[in-house]
Amino acid sequence: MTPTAKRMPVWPLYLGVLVVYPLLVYPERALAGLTEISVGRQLTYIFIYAILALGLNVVVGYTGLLHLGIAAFFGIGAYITGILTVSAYPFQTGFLVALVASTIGAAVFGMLLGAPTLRLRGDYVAIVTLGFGEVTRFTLRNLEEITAGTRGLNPVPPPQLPGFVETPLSWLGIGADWSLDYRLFYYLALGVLVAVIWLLANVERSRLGRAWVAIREDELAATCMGINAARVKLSAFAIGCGLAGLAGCLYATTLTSTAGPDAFDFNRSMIMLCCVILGGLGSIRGTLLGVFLLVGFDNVVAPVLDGLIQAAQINTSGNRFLTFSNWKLMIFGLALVLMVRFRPEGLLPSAQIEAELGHERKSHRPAEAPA
Amino acid sequence: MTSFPLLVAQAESAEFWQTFLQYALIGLTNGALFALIALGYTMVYGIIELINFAHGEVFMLGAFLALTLVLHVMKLDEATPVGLWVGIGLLLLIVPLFCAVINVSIDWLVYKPLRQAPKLAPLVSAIGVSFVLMNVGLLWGGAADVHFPDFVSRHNLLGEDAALSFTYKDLMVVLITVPIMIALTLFVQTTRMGKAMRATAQDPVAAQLMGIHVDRVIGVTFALGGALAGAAAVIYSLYINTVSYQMGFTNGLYAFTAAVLGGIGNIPGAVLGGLVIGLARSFGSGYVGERWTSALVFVILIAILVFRPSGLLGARTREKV
Amino acid sequence: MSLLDLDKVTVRFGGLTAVDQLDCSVDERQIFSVIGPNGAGKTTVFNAITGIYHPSGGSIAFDGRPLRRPLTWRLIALAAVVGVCTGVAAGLLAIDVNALWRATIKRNYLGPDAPFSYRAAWRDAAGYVRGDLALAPVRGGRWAVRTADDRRTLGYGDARQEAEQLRDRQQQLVDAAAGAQVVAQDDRWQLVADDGQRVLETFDNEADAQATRAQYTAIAAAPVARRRDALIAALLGLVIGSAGTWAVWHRARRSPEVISRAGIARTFQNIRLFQDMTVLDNVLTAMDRHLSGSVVQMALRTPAMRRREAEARAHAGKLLEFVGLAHRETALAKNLPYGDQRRLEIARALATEPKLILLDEPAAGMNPTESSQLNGLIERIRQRGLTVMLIEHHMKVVMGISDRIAVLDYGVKIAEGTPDEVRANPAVIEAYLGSEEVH
Amino acid sequence: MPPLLAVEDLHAGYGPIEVLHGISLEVRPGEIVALIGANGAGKTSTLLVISGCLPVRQGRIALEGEPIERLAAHEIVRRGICQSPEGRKIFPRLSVLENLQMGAFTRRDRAGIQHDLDHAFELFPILAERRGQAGGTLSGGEQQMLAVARALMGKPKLLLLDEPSLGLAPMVAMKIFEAIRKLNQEGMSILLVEQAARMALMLAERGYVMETGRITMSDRAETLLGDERVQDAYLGE
Repeated sequence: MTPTAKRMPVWPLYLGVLVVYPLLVYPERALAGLTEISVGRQLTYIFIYAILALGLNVVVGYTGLLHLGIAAFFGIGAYITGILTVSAYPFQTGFLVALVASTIGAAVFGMLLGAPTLRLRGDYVAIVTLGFGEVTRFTLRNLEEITAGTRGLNPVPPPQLPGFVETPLSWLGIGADWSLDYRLFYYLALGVLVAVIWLLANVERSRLGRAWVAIREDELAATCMGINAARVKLSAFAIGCGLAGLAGCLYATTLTSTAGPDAFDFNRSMIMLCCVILGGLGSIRGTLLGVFLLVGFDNVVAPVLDGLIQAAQINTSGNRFLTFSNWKLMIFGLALVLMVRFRPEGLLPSAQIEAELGHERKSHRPAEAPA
Repeated sequence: MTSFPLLVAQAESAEFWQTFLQYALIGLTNGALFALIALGYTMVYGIIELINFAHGEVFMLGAFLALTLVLHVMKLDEATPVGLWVGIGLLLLIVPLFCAVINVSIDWLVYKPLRQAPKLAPLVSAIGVSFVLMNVGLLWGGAADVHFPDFVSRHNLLGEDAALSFTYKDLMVVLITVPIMIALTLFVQTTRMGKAMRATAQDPVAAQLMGIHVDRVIGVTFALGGALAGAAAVIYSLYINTVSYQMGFTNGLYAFTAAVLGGIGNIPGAVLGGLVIGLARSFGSGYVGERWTSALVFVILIAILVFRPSGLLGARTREKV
Repeated sequence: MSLLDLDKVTVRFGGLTAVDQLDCSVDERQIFSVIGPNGAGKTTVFNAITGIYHPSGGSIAFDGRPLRRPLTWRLIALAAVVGVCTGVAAGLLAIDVNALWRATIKRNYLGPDAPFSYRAAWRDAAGYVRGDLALAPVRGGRWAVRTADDRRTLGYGDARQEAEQLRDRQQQLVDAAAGAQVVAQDDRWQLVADDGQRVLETFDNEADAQATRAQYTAIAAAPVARRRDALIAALLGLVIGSAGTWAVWHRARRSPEVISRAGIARTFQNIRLFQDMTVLDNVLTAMDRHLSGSVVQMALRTPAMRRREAEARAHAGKLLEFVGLAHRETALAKNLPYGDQRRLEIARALATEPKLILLDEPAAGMNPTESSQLNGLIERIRQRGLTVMLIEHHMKVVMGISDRIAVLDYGVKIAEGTPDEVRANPAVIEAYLGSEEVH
Repeated sequence: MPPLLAVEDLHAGYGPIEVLHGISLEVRPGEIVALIGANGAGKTSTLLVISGCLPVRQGRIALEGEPIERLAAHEIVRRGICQSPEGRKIFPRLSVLENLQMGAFTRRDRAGIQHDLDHAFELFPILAERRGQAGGTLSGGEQQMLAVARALMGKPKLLLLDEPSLGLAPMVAMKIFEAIRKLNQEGMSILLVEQAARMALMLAERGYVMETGRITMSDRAETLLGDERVQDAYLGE
């Protein structure tokens, strides 16, 4: 075995960079010449998508249930937040209540979806979750009076800061006005993300985390060991979808709008699935890396390249072949295909597997040996 | 007094049955289309247990090829009826061939190296391929819906003022899909290759031991599935008259649902599932509301799967321990 | 006394009978072996005992009672809750939740400055279901009188009070329209309520009067139809939801998990470890039901939780030591040699703290040294107070340690007894070496 | 005369686990060879490797002197090795007739196929009665007969039989063994894998005993039948 345990952990370094980054003025300015995109602002969204992907990872990565409709729960979270906070409705509960309600609401919907899929084979779970995702999207669009149809609910108000938080922030030069300074959302999302990672890492090492993986590895053997597969799967659905709802709440708050129902379509689910698979199923670090690569590519690199193409005046006629965004799906698709072909375990497979294998390639599971 | 409600009921029922029949007719026509696409899903699943997510996209590319052929190569128009029908006949040859070639190439390039891999791997690859093809469609036809020339008349065959409507378009769908399904059934039931396909689906190892070239059989299955999707693409374009790069996803989803509903891997099941989905959609839009049809379809799917986890005609599998 | 009783257990697959009318009883602290040629149905017996297959006939009792998930009040409550939830959801959709929202929330909420009365919202919700006419604010500070579903506007009032009067008048019309009659009176036509006294409205011509009557009748009928649809949808939802819950439960009634919790553990013929988990985690997973703690405790990793985990680890370590795998705790299960994997399966089965352990060919794939060690292991398992049921082909293992042996051949028990009895039984020899008379 | 089938130092396995550690055996034209051994010894794997369903890791397999270890399964059938696999593996939703036709998949001679079909029905008259019935609805013994008949339809030079008596009542097993003897008398070479060791050895001319992936004994069948160690392996005496 490699002496991984003795190596200094590197995550504090990454976290430190992410904490310090918004306090430095220079990087954003340097980029400002190249593009209109604020990397800091986009990082906020990346943190939010990371929470979403971690939720998906619970269902797909740990438990091995192919969930193709995670975006629906992201949407449910966003819309619950919207309904509870926008000024067009009388509730206006404020951020914290909305956060809790979105998480619990999405978790409840997750269990409702999970229940009928309990006894289904893998592929059937895929179609049912996919169908549920689409139904949610249509429902959000159809309940026009409640969800404002395709327009989405807005404006979602920013959270209220308690005074004792506001003071140190102003010392750091961060204004307390959410609409002017992205950094408040940035730290909010980062904080929630770190908390989620910590909680998930704890669950992963607990009884429940082991039961999830056991179900993935061999459901029949797991039930023969007294694991209640139904309850374990439902808990995975509840926690995964709940995290998606939490991410949805942050998303709506950061965007100050729930966006339209089409922001929560199949493509969003698939991109999240790509992140999890690219990074390594069942691995928190892998999922984070996947999100940074793919969402970063989608939200930062692609628009920057499009901007550059425009700036260079290559594509003055609006030719669709010369717009970089029009090639995005192709790149995602190829990444998936090549990944599965040449590195099926993902970029950062779960720590356990890596520790065990060193850098050896993971071989396929043996076919069932005949008796 | 007693006769009054009865009278009302009868008056209502004449009208009721008329609309009911109309919806049923629309449902069956649409269902036949879904069934055609669903067959591709089900055949591939039956033989290698893979949900070929890219199937819907193959269908979409077929529609774009049909559009390009009609607009830029054959330059068909309604002014020359003979040319038009010959052209459509040609479309029904070229497009299925094209789709078959795409489908087989996908199998060879992407799925074949993954035959021994865990089950999730080919499925994820299929999703990736579907993205790539969707992007090809986007670059080919652009992001907006494109109009497909309306060649087939909407003239009602039952007379212009008949209560029921069955148009030339509906007739076309029936005239093309029904023979295709019969031909497919005959092929699978009676020919050497068809039997080899069924044998491979039932037990691939035993099929190998019989000297069946399993990879070739899989190739033929993909080709057939692709060809069916191509035929469906032509009919769909002529019937619906709108083509877009996203049509593969939505129709593929319905078709796939149909395949699962009927019991995936089961050929009659796919046809049955297609018809059920078609009917559910048309009755749904008639009696519940257009907006809720998709939701209704999936609610039906979930309800059926809860009570029959392997679909309507699917066999219950026994776990090997 | 007997721990496990099989009574005429039959398992059929399609047309094939894999196990036929098997009677068998295993006493406590016994080592009971099941032998027989390949395909005799031995593993099928194990699968029937552990709930993987459902016997087509006969019964299996453990500790004197049949192993089944009991029908508890919790299940009935769950089915009811799920049924009510689906019913309410279906009913809401059928009654048009969109319009209901508009009627209750939007109509009563005039902006951040005006207070929102939940009581008014509740009243309006009930009014919507009843189909009462409602007031809705419109532009310019005016009020519109509308039907409950907002499909139709019946009039406007400049001030709220005026609008309320209008609404009340219209409501009377709606309520009385169905029974009302058009009566000619002095060149004019009156709409008279069914009591024949009250004049509801007066018109200049008959057509208007009839049209108004029809219109108001329709307005009155709409909510009735909607309520009926909603009721049907809700009942359907209730039935589907609770029946679905029932169906899911019913299918899982004799699931392996229930059997395991009752105290029967097993290993598998084709090793079924959790391949990508470590050896230690494999054992810990099987201890699942003996570890307590809520999700919140697990997520926060509370000190109590940590203590329990540490205890579990220590216990798992002891079990691994027991089977001789203590040094491989951190290895992945799939990287163990074949014999070790078999022993890990035994440790995992022991971790569920069973009374009865079923070992399905534990010596398969082991070399002679390993299989003789296995004898000792099985003996030590018995010394822990467990009962062992064993399928084995290695006759050295079987004959050396079994208290009783049952011989199966093509699904039928052809002999049972002590090793010596079985060995001397001509039927057994025939089943194993084949009959002498081939010619 | 070269042996019909020659297997030399064969290694194979599943995933990381090797189950055959260097098997060598041969079958000469016109003889029945029995391969016996306990469960999990690797008998079935050996047959699967010969038929090309399990890849060869190391070693050589030759049919009439020509190497076949790198050929795909369907090519091997074409060269004349047919197998009746363990657990029968008949096609459950094809009719009996179709199952038999599948056995003749590599052949194109209609007349020859028809002749062999008649012959198969002659050998197993019950199959003729059930020709239209789906394979999955047959009883265990009938399925086993179908599996053997199906393998014969390929007109093999070498027939591999994996546990033809598995799960069958002695009377039925007897019928199958009689059919095997008849086939051999007609000149077919047979490699027989069996658990019912005595039956197999009485039928065979030579036998091999396998234990955990290795051949531990090989001799004339009569000699093996009399050998104490063989009895040992079966009844622990």
